[in-house]
Amino acid sequence: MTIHADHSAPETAVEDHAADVRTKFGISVEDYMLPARHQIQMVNPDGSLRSHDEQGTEPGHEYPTPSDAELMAAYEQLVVGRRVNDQNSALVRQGRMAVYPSSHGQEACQVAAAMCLSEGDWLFPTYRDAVAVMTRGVDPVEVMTIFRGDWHGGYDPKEHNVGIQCTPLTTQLLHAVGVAHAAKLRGEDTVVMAMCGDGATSEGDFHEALNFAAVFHLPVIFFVQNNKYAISVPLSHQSVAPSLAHKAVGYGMAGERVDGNDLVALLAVMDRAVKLAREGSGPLLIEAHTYRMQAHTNADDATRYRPDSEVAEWQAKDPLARMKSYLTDKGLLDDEATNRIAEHAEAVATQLREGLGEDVPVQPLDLFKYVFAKPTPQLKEQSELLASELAREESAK
Amino acid sequence: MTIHADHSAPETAVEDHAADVRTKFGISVEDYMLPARHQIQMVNPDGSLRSHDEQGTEPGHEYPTPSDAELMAAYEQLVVGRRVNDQNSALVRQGRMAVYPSSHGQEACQVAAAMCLSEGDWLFPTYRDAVAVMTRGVDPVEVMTIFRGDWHGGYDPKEHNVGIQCTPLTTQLLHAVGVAHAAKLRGEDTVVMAMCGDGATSEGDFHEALNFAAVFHLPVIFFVQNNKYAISVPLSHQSVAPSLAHKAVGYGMAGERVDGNDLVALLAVMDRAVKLAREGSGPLLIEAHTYRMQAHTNADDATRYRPDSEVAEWQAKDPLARMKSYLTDKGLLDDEATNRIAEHAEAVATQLREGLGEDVPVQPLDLFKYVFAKPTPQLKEQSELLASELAREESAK
Amino acid sequence: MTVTTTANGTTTANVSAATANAAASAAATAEATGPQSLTMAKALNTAMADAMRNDPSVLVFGEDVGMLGGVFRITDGLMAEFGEQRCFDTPLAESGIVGMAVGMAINGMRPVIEMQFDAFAYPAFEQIVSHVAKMHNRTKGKLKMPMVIRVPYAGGIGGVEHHCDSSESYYAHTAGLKVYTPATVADGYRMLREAIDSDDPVMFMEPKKLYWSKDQVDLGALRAEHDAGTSTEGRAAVARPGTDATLIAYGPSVPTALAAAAAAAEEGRSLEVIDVRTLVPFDDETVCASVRKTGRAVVIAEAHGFASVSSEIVARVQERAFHYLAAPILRVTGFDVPFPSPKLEHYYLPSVDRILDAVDELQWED
Amino acid sequence: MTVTTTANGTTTANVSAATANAAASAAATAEATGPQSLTMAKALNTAMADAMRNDPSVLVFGEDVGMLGGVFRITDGLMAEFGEQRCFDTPLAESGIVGMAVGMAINGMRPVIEMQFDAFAYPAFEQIVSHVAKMHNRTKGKLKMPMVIRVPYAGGIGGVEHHCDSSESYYAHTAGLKVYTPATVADGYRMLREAIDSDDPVMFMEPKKLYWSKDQVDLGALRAEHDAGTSTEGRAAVARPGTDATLIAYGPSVPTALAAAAAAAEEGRSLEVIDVRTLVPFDDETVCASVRKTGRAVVIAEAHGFASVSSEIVARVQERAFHYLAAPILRVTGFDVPFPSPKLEHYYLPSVDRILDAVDELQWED
Ligand SMILES: Cc1ncc(C[n+]2csc(CCOP(=O)(O)OP(=O)(O)O)c2C)c(N)n1
Ligand SMILES: Cc1ncc(C[n+]2csc(CCOP(=O)(O)OP(=O)(O)O)c2C)c(N)n1
Ligand SMILES: [Mg+2]
Ligand SMILES: [Mg+2]
Repeated sequence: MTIHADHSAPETAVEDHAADVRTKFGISVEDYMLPARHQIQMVNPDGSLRSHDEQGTEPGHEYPTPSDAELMAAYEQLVVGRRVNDQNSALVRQGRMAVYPSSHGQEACQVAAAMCLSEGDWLFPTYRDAVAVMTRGVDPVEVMTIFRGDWHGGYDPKEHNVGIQCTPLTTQLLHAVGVAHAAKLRGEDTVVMAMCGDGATSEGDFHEALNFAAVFHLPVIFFVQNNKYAISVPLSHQSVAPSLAHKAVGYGMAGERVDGNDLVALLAVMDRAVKLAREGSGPLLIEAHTYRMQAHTNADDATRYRPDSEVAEWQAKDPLARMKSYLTDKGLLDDEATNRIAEHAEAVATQLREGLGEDVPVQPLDLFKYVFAKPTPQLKEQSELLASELAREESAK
Repeated sequence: MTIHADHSAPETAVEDHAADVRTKFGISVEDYMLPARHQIQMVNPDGSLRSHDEQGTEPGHEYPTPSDAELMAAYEQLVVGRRVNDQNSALVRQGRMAVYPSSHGQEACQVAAAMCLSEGDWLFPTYRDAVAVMTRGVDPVEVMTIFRGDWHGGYDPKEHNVGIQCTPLTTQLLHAVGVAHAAKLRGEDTVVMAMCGDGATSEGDFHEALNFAAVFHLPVIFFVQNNKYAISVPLSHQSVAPSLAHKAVGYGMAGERVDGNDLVALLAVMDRAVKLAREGSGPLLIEAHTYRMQAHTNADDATRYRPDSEVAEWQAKDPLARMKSYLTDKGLLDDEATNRIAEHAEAVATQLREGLGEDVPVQPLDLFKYVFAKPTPQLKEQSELLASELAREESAK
Repeated sequence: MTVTTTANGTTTANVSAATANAAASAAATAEATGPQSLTMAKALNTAMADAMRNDPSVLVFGEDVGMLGGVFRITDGLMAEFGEQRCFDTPLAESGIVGMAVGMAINGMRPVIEMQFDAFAYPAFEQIVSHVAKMHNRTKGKLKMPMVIRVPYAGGIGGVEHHCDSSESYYAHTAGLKVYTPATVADGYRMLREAIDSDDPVMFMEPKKLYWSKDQVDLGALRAEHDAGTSTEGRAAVARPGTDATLIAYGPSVPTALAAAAAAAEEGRSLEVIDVRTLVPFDDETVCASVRKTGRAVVIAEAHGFASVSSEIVARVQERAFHYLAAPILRVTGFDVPFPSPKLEHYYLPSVDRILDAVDELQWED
Repeated sequence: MTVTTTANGTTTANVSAATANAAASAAATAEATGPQSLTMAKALNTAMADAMRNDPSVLVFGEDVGMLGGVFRITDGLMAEFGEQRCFDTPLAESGIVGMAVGMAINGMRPVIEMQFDAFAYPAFEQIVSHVAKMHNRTKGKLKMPMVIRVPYAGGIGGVEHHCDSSESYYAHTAGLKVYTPATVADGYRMLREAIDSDDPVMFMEPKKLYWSKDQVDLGALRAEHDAGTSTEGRAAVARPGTDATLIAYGPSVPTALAAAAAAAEEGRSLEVIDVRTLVPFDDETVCASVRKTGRAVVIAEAHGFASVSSEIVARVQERAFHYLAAPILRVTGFDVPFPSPKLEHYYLPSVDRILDAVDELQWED
């Protein structure tokens, strides 16, 4: 475990030039921590590339450009992600799924969060991050099991190193910290991506997770999708800091802001973050500016608390349209690729419709099977009670 | 309720000059939040006054100088506070008190925290802040009741507007926020001083309290006595931020650092903070650098985790000696005043010895009396059970 | 100071319309006289509105309780009527909400706060157990805690994980908290008003599956009852009289117990149903009188049975009515497993059949 | 990477001496063979050291557990022997400690964490209830939670507020947690090793007033027992055999129950004392066998009685042994009031007299 920091207070203005000397990446510690004054944005909403000096980078905040292959692969996932979101919302309307918190509008964040990781890395998602989970390779139908209501989770977290989709806000950030810590103690170079929303940053566990990661100097990337609302509560009621990225400062961590609807910028920022974290520079906080285009879930009525005009404004910044123009202009995306990608997306949608369309019979006795690794006599007794009820019902038929 | 903040992300470097214009007190928002690069220190450990440009102040961080009368009154409380700390430690050794977490070495912080407040203001102390509570006017013997073990608290919080001495770390900061919020809703200009230690800043409630105070723009001063240890754990294991004052940034709040053993600087910084808060500039975070000269409590053995040499270093920065030389040099403190103050301190010590020397008989049935404002039949029944036990014991004598 | 406006300062049509509608509908209900069909949700909403009208120190806050009116709409219209100073959204932090409420109670307010769902009150557990429950006692009553913590709880609505916990036993076990849980629309109004009036902190457990249950209720009569000081604290209700055995239930299990009693009646067995109403304080008298009369009892609750309120009811009744008992007191409770997913909750929850099975086992042959 | 050095980089004499002493004393105990006089504190300490020696994935962390060896010195010497990678201090945040431990358990470690005192585990309540207890179930066993959460609990040491809570009922009521509480020095060793070996999360409740209780214990024999796979989970112990009535106790109340039985014996009454040992899972067989034999029972616990483990014991025993009971099962528990200040705890805690009074009330005349 590495604990960095020199807390001996600089006592006087005169004696203390040492404080100014504490640097990281050639800049002062405070400049390192403070986010760039602007969010990083590489592609305009209309798909045109911004000139380098308009991208918002500052000294100490330089980003590699994603390769063409990476961009194309990411675009494909973006299209699939959008299709999945809309397919799931339809399944909810048809009563095939109980609930679905859609990431419609946030797919660029979803894709980047998963794609920047290597195989041995871990992802800790929330309820809204189904697309990120899928992008990481988890079977789409298994991802949706939780929302169909068969069981509280449908995939094996160890198969693709993806934590459960977590509901109690920011509790999963600490799990991410623990996974990173365990890996570090074993000398593994695992990077952990820990996701949460803007509202969630107000919870105590957010604070504890960032602080633990910083004190133990762990390779955790805290990725906040600032979609402007926590259910009905706008960001201005959640925080009055200049940005959520500024929260990094209190932990001695660097914070960054990025356009969350600009997949190119996201990949650049996230790839760099993963590289830095893997090389041992400690945790990072990234705030992505995006927007929740739909209601919180199908159960929510967003017209109660936000104007249509605001939604329309963000419609114009859609991550898909932007990426499509950019790649087309760049000559990377032709009709053939477009069709191939559309087919892929449709195939996944079909998989979802078919997988979730089936009514898989539930196993009532599973209630008792997994509570403990080593079962208790009490649960055996209760299981037998239910079994005998079921047997009686069966024979009464 | 006032919720300030413009979270609309500055999107581009070119379009966005607005971000630079957001200012407070004539400086940029970030400069306002970031603590001065140095702690504020006005008097050297040897009692000599520092020149203005050595005091560590920076633009936006200018402080009024405390008046002579204020300095003398504060010094008197400092001497009393030290005497009380040492008297209590003696009472613990004699078995008259169960436990005492002494603030020996931190008395300047204790005195300043209480003295900067007006009558209608509130103070929310921790277990270590008995001297601050007394300085605010609470009867010393009542303050110590909790440590003698008669009851969980000995004073009426409403008499002097002082919360209970709180043990669960940083929970009281939220109570402070609530008191300030209630006052603000009624249009009262109450300022609330909320105290905690360096270790406590790691708790989730610290985060939630600062954020609530900032979002609701409440006149709360968060005063962290950074005495370098949380029981055995040094600050470097608690945080790797450049300072604890930097934690203010994440809440859009200003942070400050002050020499916690320099009563002059403390009064200057705290008086200004109270004035600003009362005028409506919102919450503030102040970190005072001080040192816990003794073990955590009498039950602790500090030699297990820190070197004597470190303690000796801080001995040389003692707040009393420093203030004494300063006031003497300034011609404010003469023998007469010194004697008068010593007598005052001795009188308080006597009051403590006498008050705590007596064995006040406890009232066992009080167990049931105050659980609820409106008692329950269950507690009545249980109270009767104990009463009959006591009666039988009595008659068996 | 405008929290109802958007970033650019304009209030938009659809948002203000929703707010206006909410206020209008609240006013309409409030003014109605005579019996009307009301949901538990509306009864709770009206109780808060009435309390806020009567006492300016009553405040309502929590997550999404302002503009949205709460995810269950229980606070619908309160911000519109009382302004954002008295009904408002907080940052998303439950310990913060409860801790701030403690400070407000210290400083003269009567906060009524909402925890969005049962399991989301857990981050506030320390504040609840170590302060809300103990402040009055440790200050010998110098500081009162007139606070209501509303908790939508229990299952039956096909909710996902963490949205269906029956957490009442944690609070009932904590000395210094009162725990209320209404099972009828009228009790929703009565008990919430009493909770708000109380100088003691009340964990107000709202059975979320009953939010949309309806009843004919006369608000005017309930208001008059309230103003006359009628109290339900520590008073269980005989929800259905009977002679052969007693079903002891509370909150979400009361309708299930009543359905079981109705079914049993068809088979010629007369079951008395007790609605406990307030878990703390507990009404030993009414409950034990019933069991002494019938000689048999089943306790019903959704929560896990182990170390729960239902255990307590069994323990105290067997202690107080032992020689009247013809059979052991049985329990029908949630199993000792995490609350299951929507498609499985049916197998977890106490059901009419399971209650009737338990009644059958009460050794009638002896 | 040195956390044992001071700011200026030099390790100081007194600090390193303390560390060296601790390591030496740990080693001395570990090597001793045959019966020796040992405290519960040392037994627990040795159990952790043995587990860490056997399995590199066992980690110990929490507040002050490193250099200081914990405020009760239960982790004394572990950092010295195993290094700061395997025994270390965390920032001061309990939710953080438990949440990080969840992640470590996911990623192959077996964390043994310390909550400094009972009431200071409350900030971690959400992590414990919503994750530690549920992770295995929600992932159908794909993620195991081999984690021990050590909680020094209960009173009897003249502690100030928040340092004496009996919080076991909160955990016992939570489906998915196992709850152990040793009452003897040998069980301290046995049960902690079993808890660390367990793939299930264990709330390990340590009666702090028994930390300095001593017993003759043969560590070699205990180690052999452990290696042979002997288990105490779900196995209550007959701490003292008897015939007239059963005292059912656990943790801190076991010595009190034994003292009561000794006093009763002098008056010619033979009381059997059962030490429950693991509250979850519960040993119905041993407990009910005893009550069936004696026909009378008193349950003893420090915790508030209401909705507690003691309620549960009464409820299940009356259900399973009803027709053997000559009298209602009584409880001697802490009152339903906040744990009192040091000078008053004597009146709160179950005492020999109060137990004997309860035994007297077991309707012997009938
Ligand atoms: C501890 C906790 N409190 C409350 C909730 C209820 N809840 C679910 S989502 C949500 C809003 C979260 O907003 P944000 O973090 O911005 O994420 P988003 O839904 O916008 O993706 C709330 C309040 C919860 N899940 N957990
Ligand atoms: C929630 C909580 N966890 C743990 C403790 C135990 N504890 C009491 S004081 C203390 C150290 C606090 O350190 P700091 O905040 O620096 O204050 P100081 O004692 O140095 O004044 C600890 C861990 C507690 N009181 N509350
Ligand atoms: Mg959001
Ligand atoms: Mg400290």
